[in-house]
Amino acid sequence: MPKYQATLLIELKEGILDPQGRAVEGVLKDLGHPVDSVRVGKVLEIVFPAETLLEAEEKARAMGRLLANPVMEVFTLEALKELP
Amino acid sequence: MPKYQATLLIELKEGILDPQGRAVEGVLKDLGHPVDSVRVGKVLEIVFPAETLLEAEEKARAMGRLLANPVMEVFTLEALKELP
Amino acid sequence: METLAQEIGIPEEEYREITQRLGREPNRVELFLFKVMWSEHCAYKNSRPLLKQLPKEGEAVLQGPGENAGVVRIGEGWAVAFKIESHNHPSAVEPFQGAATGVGGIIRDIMSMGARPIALLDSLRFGPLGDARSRYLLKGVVSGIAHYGNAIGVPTVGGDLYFHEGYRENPLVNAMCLGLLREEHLRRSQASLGRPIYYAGAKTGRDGIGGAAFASRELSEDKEEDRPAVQVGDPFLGKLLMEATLEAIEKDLVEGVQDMGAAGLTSSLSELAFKSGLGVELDLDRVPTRERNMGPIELLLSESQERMVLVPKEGRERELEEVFRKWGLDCVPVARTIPERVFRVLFRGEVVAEVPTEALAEAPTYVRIGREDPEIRRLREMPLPPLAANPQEILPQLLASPNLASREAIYERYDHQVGTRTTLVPGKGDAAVLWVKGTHLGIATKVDQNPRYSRLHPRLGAMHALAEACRNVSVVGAKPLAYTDGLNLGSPETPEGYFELQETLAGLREASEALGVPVVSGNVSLYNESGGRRIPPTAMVGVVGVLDIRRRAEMGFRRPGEVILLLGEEKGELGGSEVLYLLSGLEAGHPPRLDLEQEKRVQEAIRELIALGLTRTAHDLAEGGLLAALAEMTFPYGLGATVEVRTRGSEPPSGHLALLFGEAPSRILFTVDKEHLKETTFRLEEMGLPYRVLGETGGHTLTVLTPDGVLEWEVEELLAAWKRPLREVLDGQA
Amino acid sequence: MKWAIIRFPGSNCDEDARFALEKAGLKAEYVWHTETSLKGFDGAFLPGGFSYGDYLRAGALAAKSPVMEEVRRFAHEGRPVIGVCNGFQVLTEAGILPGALLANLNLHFTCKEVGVRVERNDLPFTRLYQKRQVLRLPIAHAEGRYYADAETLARLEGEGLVVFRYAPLKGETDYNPNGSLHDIAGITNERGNVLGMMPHPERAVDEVLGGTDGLPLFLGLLEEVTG
Ligand SMILES: Nc1ncnc2c1ncn2[C@@H]1O[C@H](COP(=O)(O)OP(=O)(O)O)[C@@H](O)[C@H]1O
Ligand SMILES: [Mg+2]
Repeated sequence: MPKYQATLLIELKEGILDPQGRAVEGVLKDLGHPVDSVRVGKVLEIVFPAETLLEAEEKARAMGRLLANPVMEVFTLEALKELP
Repeated sequence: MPKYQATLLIELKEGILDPQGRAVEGVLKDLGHPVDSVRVGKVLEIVFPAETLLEAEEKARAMGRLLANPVMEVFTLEALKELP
Repeated sequence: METLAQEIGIPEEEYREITQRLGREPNRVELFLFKVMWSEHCAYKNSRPLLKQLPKEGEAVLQGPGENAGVVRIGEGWAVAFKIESHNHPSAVEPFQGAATGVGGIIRDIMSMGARPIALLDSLRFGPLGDARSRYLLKGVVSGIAHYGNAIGVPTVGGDLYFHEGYRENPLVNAMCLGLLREEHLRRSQASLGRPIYYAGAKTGRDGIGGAAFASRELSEDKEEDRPAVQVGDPFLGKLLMEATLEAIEKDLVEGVQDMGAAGLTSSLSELAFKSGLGVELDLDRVPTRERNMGPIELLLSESQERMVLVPKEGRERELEEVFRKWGLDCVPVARTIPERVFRVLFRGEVVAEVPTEALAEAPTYVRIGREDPEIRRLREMPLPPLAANPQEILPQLLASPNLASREAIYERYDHQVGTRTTLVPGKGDAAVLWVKGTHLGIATKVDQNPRYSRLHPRLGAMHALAEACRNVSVVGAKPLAYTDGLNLGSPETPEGYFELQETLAGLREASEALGVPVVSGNVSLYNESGGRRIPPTAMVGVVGVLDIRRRAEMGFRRPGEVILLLGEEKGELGGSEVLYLLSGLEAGHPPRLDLEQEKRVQEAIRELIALGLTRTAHDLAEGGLLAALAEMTFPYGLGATVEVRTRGSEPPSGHLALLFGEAPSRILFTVDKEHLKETTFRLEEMGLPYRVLGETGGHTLTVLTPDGVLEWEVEELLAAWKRPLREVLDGQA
Repeated sequence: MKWAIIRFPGSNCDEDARFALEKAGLKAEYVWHTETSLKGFDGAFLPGGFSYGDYLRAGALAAKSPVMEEVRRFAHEGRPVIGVCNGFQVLTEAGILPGALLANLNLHFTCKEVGVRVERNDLPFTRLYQKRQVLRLPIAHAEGRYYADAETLARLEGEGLVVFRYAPLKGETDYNPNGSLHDIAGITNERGNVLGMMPHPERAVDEVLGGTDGLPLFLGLLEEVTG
């Protein structure tokens, strides 16, 4: 079966406090990088088998739903490619 | 000054053991998603001012160099866009 | 307005009461103020009349209930502030953040008293361990506690944990914190007239709006979208806020301190004003925010974490601002005390609410009629089935039952040593002991409660909770000084729920009086139920005691050849016991009787033996009875023992099991050197207390001689059985 | 000999470090991370804790503090520098010591007593220990898995820069608590004046705290006066 690699981003919902982002923001500013905001999330690179690109996309989204915590996170399927 | 949003991915170098990725892999398999591998990294969404797209890219890369630890990580500037 | 009141769940008669107290209809903002301030969580509407009966006085008490935490003197000018707090509902919605913010909240309560937080304990209740959701909640909660406590640098030194069917949909997550202070640094939530009130710490966002009101409602069937925004804890900011606040107190810059907990600015400011006999004028435009376009209700009700209010001493305002600036925190005046006793709120230059502080603070209280649930009575009075099983097989199984199994997999995730004060770490003693550096003073603490006893007999269960927590503190050698109680129960609006609340408090009062240990702080969390079932009435009791650290006991056998004694009656009961549950799946029967006078004397006796240096090893008998307690004493150092037990003549097999595994209070195992045996028994006889020499320490096995033959286990084998269950769950993936 | 205890926002073993240094008879003062001079100090101690909440990576943000330039100068000048736990993480993140500390293999914070073997006792930090002596020391960290590329590891081993290694206390095989390569618990630099270690010697300096195996490390610093 062909292999696909999905890049899933899992990020905090808007309005949910991101202490990690705030700390990074503070340090960037101290180091002379004036930034307006920083949000920190997770990126997952998942390699898995699927028959078609369509099936791969479905699977990737299903995994995103499983791995993101619906109470505070949202996921985006950032990229999906067939591996050689 | 125009605002830009950069999406920076910070991931473990290849070959470095990623126990978090393994754990996620285990969870996915238990839940009926046969996957070959999972790697977990961080994604940072940074909003900052810059005069031009070129300057924005330079700044984003500078921040990436500052925030990733070259001993075990690599960063990619995944996306960069001007905000309206 | 009346329809709005209905929509947000204010009962009709309370709405009428509000209009009457105001002499007019409330406006929209005011209605929400009442909504949160008159919630059960903030107002103790059902529990206040009952809480009044608890003894609150004692020689050691510096501050009783009513402040952010209770405070007791421990000697040499030192005092301990402590309190327990629940975070059940947020933990059910999001276990990690719910538990983390619970820890942050209780730490700020302790700081508000001018004390440096030095220890945390967690009291946790979940549904059966076999249930996937219980495991998910357990793991999330433990990670959340570790996340916050470890990072802020307050060691988590103890706790207790039970799994019970009754918590399946409604876990309990209570956190207790202890703080150390010099008596002269004691601060209260107070301000004098005309003082500015500063807001310090994190900026305000839309998190947890309505949380206080929400925490007190039955878990609703709402869709996820309707849930209030999850509050996220930031231990990093919490640490900065803690250091800045303590520095300000140390430098004598503030006259009053108050944390912002449930109901945020509304509750902290209106209560501060009420306690000071004053009013307060709050200017919402000065509140630091992190989100745009927040309206007055959102600003007033937000439960964003890591915020405090401080009242500077006259002329010290600049210095206060300077301290917070150094720690990189916002610290701005947002309000001012005023002579009119009202809570006045300005938004964009206009008065959007003006309510008498008393009207807000003194919610109506309810006294109801309670009635015992006949099903509970049936279970309690039910004759127990005859039990027959091989004790040789029972012990390892019992040790591996989730309620007895080793908690190591949990406390290993908590930094239990940061601060270099922890002298008795988890797993080494029945209570944790903290050292007051520079002195010989030690502070012992433990939280305890048994849901089976409390479910079957709420009054007796509450008595047991206090007795056991005190006993745990006594067996390390400390004198219990006072306690904090976390009352977690079902809805008081049903006669059965109200009955349990009444009985729980009656039990606490009785035990409190008899043992001479007053309550100094506590927390009430009602409406803990789901799908109409009440949780078992759960009064988590956290006791604090004091000792000379040169004279303290641990629970593990350390030297071979020491004599093992049992202090107390040689008996055990099966009602409500773990062994009954293990063998029959039943939670039934009458929980063990408790003679409080005897309990007190047994505790005094063990403290005396420890103080005299006669024993350094002691452990109380709890769930699993005599054999479980003996096994637990072999674990810390891997040293075995041989004992002989007596069965009385022709007992039925159940009687035999009751002796070995049955439960009863007022019993303590301890060891003495052979040369001290005589003096020890002499003293016990002088005190007129029952005791018996059971055997001796030594070897790699636990060996029990019974009239029916010899029982023997390798210590290693029991240890493995005991450690496995929680290790598997916490270290595994599913 | 006067020690600077560097306080980053979020440090939480600063008082414990002071307690241990003073117990050994050394003078110690706190220095806030924004300071740009360590004048008047003989040694720098980077304590444990969660600087900047350990956000992004443990020690990553603190490594960029102004005071770190001075710590680097100390390291170059041969003055003693000690980083314990988070302090070790800060030193590697700042590139003052090689390698990195990654998430424990068990993926969670672990607080317990472990065995730590002394690999060399010709350093000021270890002079009062026996070579190959196994100490009983507490650990308390979530990111303590020592990692370095093969070349660096070979250099560390070749030059004998590994100071402490996890070791069994009583024959157990799972003695390495975090998956550190080569069981590394602590390392030094070429000059031997910078020590980074994950275990907490400052938590084991008094019988009341359950052990004293950490005390000789501090006592050993007493006679070592440099600079
Ligand atoms: N939830 C918890 N968190 C941290 N430590 C805990 C927790 N539950 C129990 N412990 C610790 O485990 C040990 C045994 O606790 P427990 O079983 O409640 O003792 P007891 O025999 O007094 O009932 C004690 O050191 C206690 O503080
Ligand atoms: Mg107990």
